[in-house]
Parts: sequence; C-alpha cells; structure tokens
Amino acid sequence: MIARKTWRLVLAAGLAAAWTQAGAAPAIKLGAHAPETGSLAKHGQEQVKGIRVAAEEFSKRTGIAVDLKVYDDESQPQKAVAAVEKLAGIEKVAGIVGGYGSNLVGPASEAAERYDTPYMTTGAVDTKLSARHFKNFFRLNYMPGYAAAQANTIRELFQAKKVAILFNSQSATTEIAEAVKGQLAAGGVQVPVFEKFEKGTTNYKPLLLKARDAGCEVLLVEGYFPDYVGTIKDAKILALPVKAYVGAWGIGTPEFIRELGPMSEFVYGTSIWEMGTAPKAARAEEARFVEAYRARFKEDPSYIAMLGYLSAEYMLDAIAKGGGAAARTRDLLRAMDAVTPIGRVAFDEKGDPRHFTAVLFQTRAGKQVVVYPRDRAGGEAKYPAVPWSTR
Amino acid sequence: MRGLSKDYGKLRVVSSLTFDVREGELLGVIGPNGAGKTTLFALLGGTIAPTEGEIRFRGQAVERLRPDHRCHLGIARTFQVVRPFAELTVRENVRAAALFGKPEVPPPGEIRAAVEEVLALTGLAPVAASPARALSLPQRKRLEVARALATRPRLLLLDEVLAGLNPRAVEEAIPLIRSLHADRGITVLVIEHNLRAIMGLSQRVLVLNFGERIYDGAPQGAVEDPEVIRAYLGGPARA
Amino acid sequence: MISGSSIVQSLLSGLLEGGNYALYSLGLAFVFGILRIINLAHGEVVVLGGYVAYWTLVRYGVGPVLSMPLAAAAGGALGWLTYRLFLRRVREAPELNTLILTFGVGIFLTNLFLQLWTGDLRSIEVDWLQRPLTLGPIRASVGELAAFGFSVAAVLGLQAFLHRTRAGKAIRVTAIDRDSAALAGIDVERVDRGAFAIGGLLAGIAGPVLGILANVSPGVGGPLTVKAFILTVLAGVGSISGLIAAGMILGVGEALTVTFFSSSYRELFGFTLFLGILLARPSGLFGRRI
Amino acid sequence: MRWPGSGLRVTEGTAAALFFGALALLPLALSFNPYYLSILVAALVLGSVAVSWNVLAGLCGQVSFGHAGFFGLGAYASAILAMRAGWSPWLAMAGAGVAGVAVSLLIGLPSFKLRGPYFALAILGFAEVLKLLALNLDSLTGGSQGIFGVPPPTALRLGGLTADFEASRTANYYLAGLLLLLVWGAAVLLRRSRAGVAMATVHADEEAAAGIGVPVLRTKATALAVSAFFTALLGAFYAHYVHYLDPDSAFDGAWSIMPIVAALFGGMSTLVGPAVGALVITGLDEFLFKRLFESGHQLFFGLLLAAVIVWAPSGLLGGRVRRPTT
Repeated sequence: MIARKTWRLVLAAGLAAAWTQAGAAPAIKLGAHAPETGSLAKHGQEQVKGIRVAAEEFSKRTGIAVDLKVYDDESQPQKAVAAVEKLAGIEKVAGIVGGYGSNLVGPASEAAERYDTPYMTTGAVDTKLSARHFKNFFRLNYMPGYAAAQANTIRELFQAKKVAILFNSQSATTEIAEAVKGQLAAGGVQVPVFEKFEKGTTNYKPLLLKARDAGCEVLLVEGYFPDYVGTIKDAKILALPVKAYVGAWGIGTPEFIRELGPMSEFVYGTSIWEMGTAPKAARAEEARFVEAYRARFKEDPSYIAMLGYLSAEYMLDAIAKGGGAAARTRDLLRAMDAVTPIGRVAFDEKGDPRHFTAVLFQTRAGKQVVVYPRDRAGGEAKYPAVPWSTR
Repeated sequence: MRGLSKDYGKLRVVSSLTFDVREGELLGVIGPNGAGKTTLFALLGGTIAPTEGEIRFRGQAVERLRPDHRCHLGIARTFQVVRPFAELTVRENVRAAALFGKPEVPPPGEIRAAVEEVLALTGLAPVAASPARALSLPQRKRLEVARALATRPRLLLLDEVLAGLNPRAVEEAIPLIRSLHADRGITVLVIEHNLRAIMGLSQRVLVLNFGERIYDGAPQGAVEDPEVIRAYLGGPARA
Repeated sequence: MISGSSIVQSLLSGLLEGGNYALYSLGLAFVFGILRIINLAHGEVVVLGGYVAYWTLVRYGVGPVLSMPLAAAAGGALGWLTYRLFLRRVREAPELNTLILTFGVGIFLTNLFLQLWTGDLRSIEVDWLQRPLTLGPIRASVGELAAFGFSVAAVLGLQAFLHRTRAGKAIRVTAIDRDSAALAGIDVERVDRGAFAIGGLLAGIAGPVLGILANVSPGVGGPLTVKAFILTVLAGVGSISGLIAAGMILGVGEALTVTFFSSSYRELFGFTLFLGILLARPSGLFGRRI
Repeated sequence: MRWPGSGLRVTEGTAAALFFGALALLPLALSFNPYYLSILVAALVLGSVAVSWNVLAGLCGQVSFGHAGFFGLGAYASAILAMRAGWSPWLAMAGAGVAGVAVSLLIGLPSFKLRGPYFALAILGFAEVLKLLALNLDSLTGGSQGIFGVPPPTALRLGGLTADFEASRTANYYLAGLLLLLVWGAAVLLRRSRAGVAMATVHADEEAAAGIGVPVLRTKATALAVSAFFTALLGAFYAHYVHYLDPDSAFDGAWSIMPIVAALFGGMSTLVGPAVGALVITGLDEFLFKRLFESGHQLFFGLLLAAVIVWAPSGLLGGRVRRPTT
C-alpha cells in the first residue's frame, strides 16, 4: 500500500515536471467530490480514480495542466454542500464532477447552481433532480434508460409473462423497481411479486420462495453487490426455477465474477458500460481509457470509473474550449453530441442525457456479452439459462 | 403494619410481621445479621414493595405508594450504606431535600432558613460548601440524617447511623437523635447494631430474627429474653 | 399463494440463519455477561476473522475450515491487545466510557480495513460448501448446515469451558463476585484480560462463517454488533445457551414475516421484538445464568 | 484529567462567554468564507445536539444512544408541516420541537425503568423503529426517495439588514449560533431550576432521590422532553438548511453517536463543554485528518476517541471549568 502511494507520488511529480515544461496554457481547475469514506467508499473511490485518469489523459492530449481538487463528502449531505462551497467558493474551480447518491447530489448541485458552476454527476439517477431545471446541472445516466433496457429485454427477448421484482429499499433501487414495474405492466407482463428488502438482508430465501410459488419466469433483483451475492447464493441452494436472473447495476463486474466464480454464469445485468461494450465508433477511446486505467491502478476499471472518466473529460473539454466562463462551458456541454463508449451522449435542456440507454448483458465464461439492444449486442442470450444446480 | 412479608425468590426475608408504632415514639429495631431489619426499612420507605401485607401510616394505606409520595406524607429514611449526592455540596444535598420533601414548594427564604437550621443542628455547617464526596464517614452519616430531616418528616427511619463510627462520634450522635425526638416530636425508628447505644436510646425495642418478631417491649426485657439471647448467641435456631 | 413446502423451507432458512446469528453474537454476549462491557468493536473483530479466512484462501489456497484457528487467533490477539492498551485503564469507569472506547476502536478498525483491503466485498467461495443437499422439496447447502452445527458446537463448547475447566470456573466466579474472587486468590485482572481475549477469539471464528454465508467488507461490522446486542438482550445477559434459541426466534420470525407479510417489516419485527423483551422482561427470555 | 499547570480554573459562565464571543467574531476572522462557514454550521448543529443530549445525560444521568430518532423526527416533522400543511418554516420548526416532546414521552415512559446501557439501547431501538417508519410510510415521507426542496426559513429583515437563509452561509451560521445559544441558555436555566436540582439528585442516586421526595419518573421525563425538544428543533433546522431529506441521512446513526463523542470530548460535567467538543472534533476531522488521508481518515478519529476516554475522561473542559454551586 505504502509502496503504491510512494510510486503514485513519484509519478505525479514526474507528470508535474513534464507539464511545467510544456506549460504555456494556464492550468484548468477541476473540482470533484465523492464519498471516499463511509458506506459508499468503494463507489466514490472508483469514481475518483476514473476522474484522475481523465485529468491526466487530458493533460497528455492537450498539454494543458489540470489542477484537480478532490473533496471527500463522507456520504453526508452537509459535507456535500461544504464540498461545493470549498471547490466553487474557495478553489474557484471551473466545473465540478462526481457526486454519488441522490441525497448528496441534490444539495451539492443546488449549491453549485448558487455559485453558477457547471456540475456534472454520474451517480444520481433520481428523476426529481433534473425537475428543478438548474442551468448548471448535467448527468450522464438516469433512470428511464436503465428501466427501459430491463423491461424491453423481458418483453421482446424473453417474452416472459410473469416477473418477480425484488428491490433494495434505497432510493435509486426503489425508483428503478417502480419504473420497470410500470413499463412491464404497460406491456401486459404480470408482476405478482414486488418486494422491498432492507439493506443488509442476509436471508433472501423467503423472498425467493415467493417468486417460486408465484411461478415467475424472470427474477429481477434491483439492488447492489451484496444483494446479488446473497440472492444468487440462496437461489442456487433453492435451485430456483427461474429462466433468467437480472440485476440492476454493479452486477457482472470483474469483482462480481471474481467473488462469485461459476455462480456468476448466465446472470443478466444492466450497465452503462462494461469492457468491450462500446459502440464501434468509440472502441478506440474505450481502449485508451482501459489501458491508461490499468497502467495507473493495476486493475480493470468498473463502469463507475468509466463514468467518472467521461464526465471529467467532457467537463474539461468544454472548459478548455470555452475559456472557463460558466456560461460558455454550459453552452458547449449543451451543444455536445458525440458517440462515446457509453453510446450517444447529448443533453436536453434539463441536463438529462437525451439518448441514454443502458445495455443488458449476460455473463458468459467470465465475460459480459451484450444481448440488448440488438445493435450493440455481442451475442445471443442463453435463455432459459441452465439450472443453478449445474453451474 | 399488618402481616407484612417480603420474598426474594424462595427466601422469605420478612415474614408476617405485625407491629404498631405510636406517634412520638422512639423505637429501636435490633436483630442479628440477616434478620430483615434493612428490608423492613426498605418496605417502609417504599424502595421495595411487600409481597403481602399492608402498611398504614396515619390511617392511610401506603404500601403501594412510591417512595417520593411516602416522603411527602412524612416518612423519611437514611440508608445503611450512605448514599450522598456525591457531586453536590453538602448544602445542595440538604437543600434538595428541603425543596422536594413536601409536595408544596416553600418560599425561598423559608428554604434557606430551614437548610441552615438543619446544617447547624447536624454540625455540618462548617463543611456546607464542600462536595459530599469529600466528607469523612461520620460526616456522611450526619449528612444522611440532615437530608432526611430537611424533608420535615413525621417518621424518621434511621438505619445504622452509628455503625462504623468511633466511640466519640457515637457519643456525639446520640444526643442529636434524642433531641430530634424530644424537641421536634418526630417519631423515630432506629436500627442499630450497637446494643448499648440502642438500649440507652429507645423507649421500646423490637427484636427481629429470620424476618420474624421475637420480642417487642421495653429495652431491659430484651436482654433478658431467652429467645433473643439464643438468636444473638447463635444457639439452636427456632424452627 | 404460498405453498406448504415454501413455508417449511422458509422456516428452515430462518432456523439456520438464527444459528448464524448466535455464532456472530457469541463473543459479544460472553464479554457482556462476564465483564459487563458492551464491546462495540465486536462486529469489526468478526470482519477481521472473515478477512483472515478470505486471504488465506485467495493467497495460499487454504480452505476456511483450516484457516479457522488462524481467524480465531487473530480475533483473540486483537481482543487481548484492545484490553491491554485501553480497557484495563477504564475498568472502574462508568459503563458509558467503555462503550465509547470500544466504539472508537471499531471506527479505527473499519477504516484500517478500508486502507488495507479497499472497500471491495469479499465472499469466501468453496465448492463443497455451496453444494445443496435435498430432503424432498426442502433444501439447504452443506455450508449452511455445517455453520449451524459449528454454531451449536461453539455455544456448547463455551458452556463446557465455563463449567468444566479451572479457567472457566475462575471466570465465572470473578463475574459473579469480583471481590470474593480476588480474596480467593484469583488474579482478576488476568481473568478480565483472558475473558476479553476469548471474546475476541469467539468473534474471530465467526468471521469465516460470515464470509461463506454472506460477505465481508469493512462496513458490515457495525450492523453485526447491533444484531449481536439485540440477540444478547433477547437471550438474557449471561445466558450463553439462550443465544441459540434467541437466534432462532429472531431468524424464524424474520423469515416468516417476509413469507406472510412483506420484507419491509422484517427489521421492524426484529426491533419490535427487541423493545418488547427489553421493556417487558429486561432479564431476557432465558433468565440470568452464567 | 490534570492539565499541565491547571491553576487556571474558570466558571462556566466565563467559559461560555468566551466561547460565544469567539463564535460571534469567527466569521470576521474567516472573512465570511462560505466554505469555512458551512463546516462551522455543521459543527454548530452537532454542538447544539450534543448540548441537548447532555441535558439528559449530564444533568440527569440518563445516557441515550438514539438521539438520531429525535433529530430525524424533527427534520421530517418540520419538512412535512412546512410543505404539506403550508406552515411557515419558522413555525414548522417549533412544531417539530413539540413533536419531539410528544414522541419522547411516548418512548420514555416505558423505558425509564431500564437502567444504564439498557436505557441507552432501548432509545436506540426506538430510533431504528422511527427510521423504518420514515422509510415505509411512503405517502407521508416519500419513503427512501426522500423529500426534495424543503424550503429555507423565510428571510428576516431587521432595519437595513436582511438575513437570507436561502443563499447566505453567514445568515445560516448566525442562525445556527443563535440556536446553540438558545439550547445552552435553556440548559443553564434548567439546571438552576427546581427541576434541575431534581435532575442532579436523580443523576447522583435514584433511590436516595426518591427517598427525599423527588419524583424520579417525572424528573427523567422532563429531562428527556427538553432534550428531545431541542434535538428535534435542530433536526428541523438541518432539514431547512440542506433542503433535502431522506431516512438514511436524517436518521443517520451519526446523529446518535457524534453528540456523545462531542460531549465526552468537551466534558459532560459542563453545559458548554459538548459544544466546544463538537467544534474541536469537526475542525480536527476537516482540517487535519482529512489532509493526512484522503479516504479512511476517520481512522484517526477512532484512535482519538479511545485516547480521550482512557487518558482524559473528564474531557477538555472537565478539569478546567468549575460547576457553579447554588
């Protein structure tokens, strides 16, 4: 650990020296806040890693130094506000990226609006956030895109009649569960089991049994990593006769495959991005990011890291092109329309991503194979999946 | 007091005890260790509830009343193991008792006067400003009495206030107890190990053994009563 | 419609889960019963045990059964150290102080784990433990049954240790009456330290089970401590064997709440039970025996 | 703890005067920098909750582990009163305090027969139940989605001065400071009152207190009600300050734990100590520990906590400030 830190310092010092030599253009000040401690620490740290890679790559590419200011908001709303006060108020950054969780992004983006500082998040999907019509609020992902990927796959690809939805009681998972339920109901799919569970649940069997007794063909688990681990372990023990297991986000990641081994096979999940899922036009950029990330952190990037990376890249581009004034940065971001590793990115007037759709993938032999939408698909879905007992 | 009993699990600590205390009396309660003396006081003071039986005080059944209500009626007790409010000063200890001893709040001037009077009476005036935790054991015993007195009781239950004191302190304390009784007309119940002191003090003694009354009468009679002698000398126990 | 076999299956899952609860709680209940210290760092010690088992598996391929003594030793050492460094100095202080002290130790450990091993979730995957066993329509995994058996064995073992061995008797005597124990020539300070170390050891052995049946990450210690405390109160302070029954009541109650009502009320059930017992019967369901 | 050269001992009044004086001038020294002020607001909120908590613990000897319950309750009550019932935020905050009192009595009366850690953890249990209710009573609380757009307190005009609580950190800072002063002042008055004397006796020895006629149950209930009133009031301020509420942040266990830490750190035997403690730990965490470790900096905090308990159990002010005698 210490060795890695030292190494990082040396690297940073080296880069700094390189910039000073190149350094004609003034440095861009970019702010980032994320929960680097507390229960969301894992996500926050990945997000920040992605942002760091973006800052370094941007400097290499453009020769403009980036002065990145990172603030740990500790998953506390008050600290998230303080983060923006510090970044926008004291450091006078030209833009802020990061933020994880609607309860933190809500107050933080409000403070950013007060400081008239562009704010782009990748960690808050609540529809109410953009309903405030802030000038400075942007995000790369939001709820309808996730829900559509799941509901459409279930309707079109699986043609299932009965679906069980189990969801974590937290805000984002509750919202996606409700959105998917609505979309499924509109498409004539029954949802006889719609159950909320608390964070930290360890015995999922009674829930899974409800799905079994109701004769559900598809099990949707809108949750987080521990929930997937728990439900899959219990589903295997019960030999749950569902034809597909679909998770929301954070499933099928390298960590997921590492921890669950063979049990991770044939599981579906939605994601914005997993390695190799970029549209053709953005494959090169994807490869560049993955390579830089691996070189920097000696591990594979997650989708959270990718989102952090992209948000910082767009923000930096807009700042550099527009000269740093908030109004210019905003206009440039609003005018943006590009095919990126997460698909086409363009923002509407509320700052929501116009074309955002998640992809639905299945893990096969430790890899994610995109099966929906068809135009980004890398293979056929194995549906129904093989029974749990033989995995 | 009629048919009073207290069980701790299977152990009957006080058993069908019945006795009367007349107003203005000074009654000694003696008995060997474990005879149930302190339990008797706790029952009277209300810190524990009787398993069966009743306690009447001035015509009112009080056995189900909370300790603070009994205090308001005029029953005050001291604790065998002293329990001062350690972080408060001696004066604050006494003042608290004066403030809460009766349901109606007396005017501040009256309280102040009462507190100083009690402090003077119990000889605590010189240490009134020290925190109670700084007191010596004899002083703490006095504080127990002072606090009980400040509640303006009609019935005062003194639980071994002399125990642990050196002979001189005992000599000093006895007149205090006597004066409470004589000058203020307070009914006093005294538990004491020090037989000599209690014999000299009480008008009447009650002797307990294994939670039962084995003697009730004049002090002199007690020392001659064969059952009392047996209980104290550890001869073959009754029953 | 809920089928009969589902109810039985749900019941069984609750029973097995309850057994785990008992194991996760054992160290805390023991230390509370003996030393009257509520060790708020208990859950973190369990997590440490889980990490030890995880890393020995990942790095050296040593399975959790073999690494269990190592996890126990790590927990025991941590307990001993905590006592040596801090607790012995506040033995006489009010209960609140030890509570806050161990809470601080818990925060320290959580963040230490985060520094050392990142926030990643770790789950111990061993093939033979995941294998399901079936009895008609009812199923359970080898790991679940083994964990349950282990939990019962740990509780009975602790009970036997306390009642049959010299050291155990010394611990009990000290717990009942410190002063008399000291007069009888027992080194009470050493007993305290030993008891706290045993508490750590008991927490440590629960770690691998946590890793197998659920998962290990820096943040799961806190909720484990709360659960352990709830169980300790349900069982009644000092009642070690009551933990199994209390765990089962909680586990089955939670499972059936989900089966017949909704999983939203699962936690509500736990806390309502906790408050109900605490207010109506503070000595717990199974009295106070040590 | 013996302070080196601890000849200096001040009365609590002096300590409080110095403390509040410094608080009043602090924004000038920081040239009204919003970032520092927002950190200070967080510290003041924590400090006020810590002082409220200490009314129950320091004055009456009843330690609660569940003040997050009252805090979250106040936050939700005020937000709902302001947004659903259309009350002015100021009135809603007062209403939240009253709700805190009502719920505290409901919780307290069955719990008071429990002692020590049992009482502390019973309150924790109730706090969890309240959180679960906030999570599951979707129609009232918005469930896990929380409540967006809680309005800030309406602006106050005093002569030419306007306190705009929507935009100005300075206005919020002084409001938080005034709340702290209010809580502290109420605590001082309470301690001096007859009820305060009763609390001191209950703190020292419940049985002996009952023996001199102190109504123990009523005394405890009073302490809890006052404590809950102010904790709920602060929760309400927090809701109107961050403009957003969800069960996880409003009922965060930190609202139970941190006030205890602050009170212990500052000194529970004084009334101003917990507030001082809150400022010091917030400052240390924000300006020292965070600089040392970007993530996991609470590690130091855990160690510090353990060290204070072991080596300075009476807290920062405990050895220095005399408790006033009456």
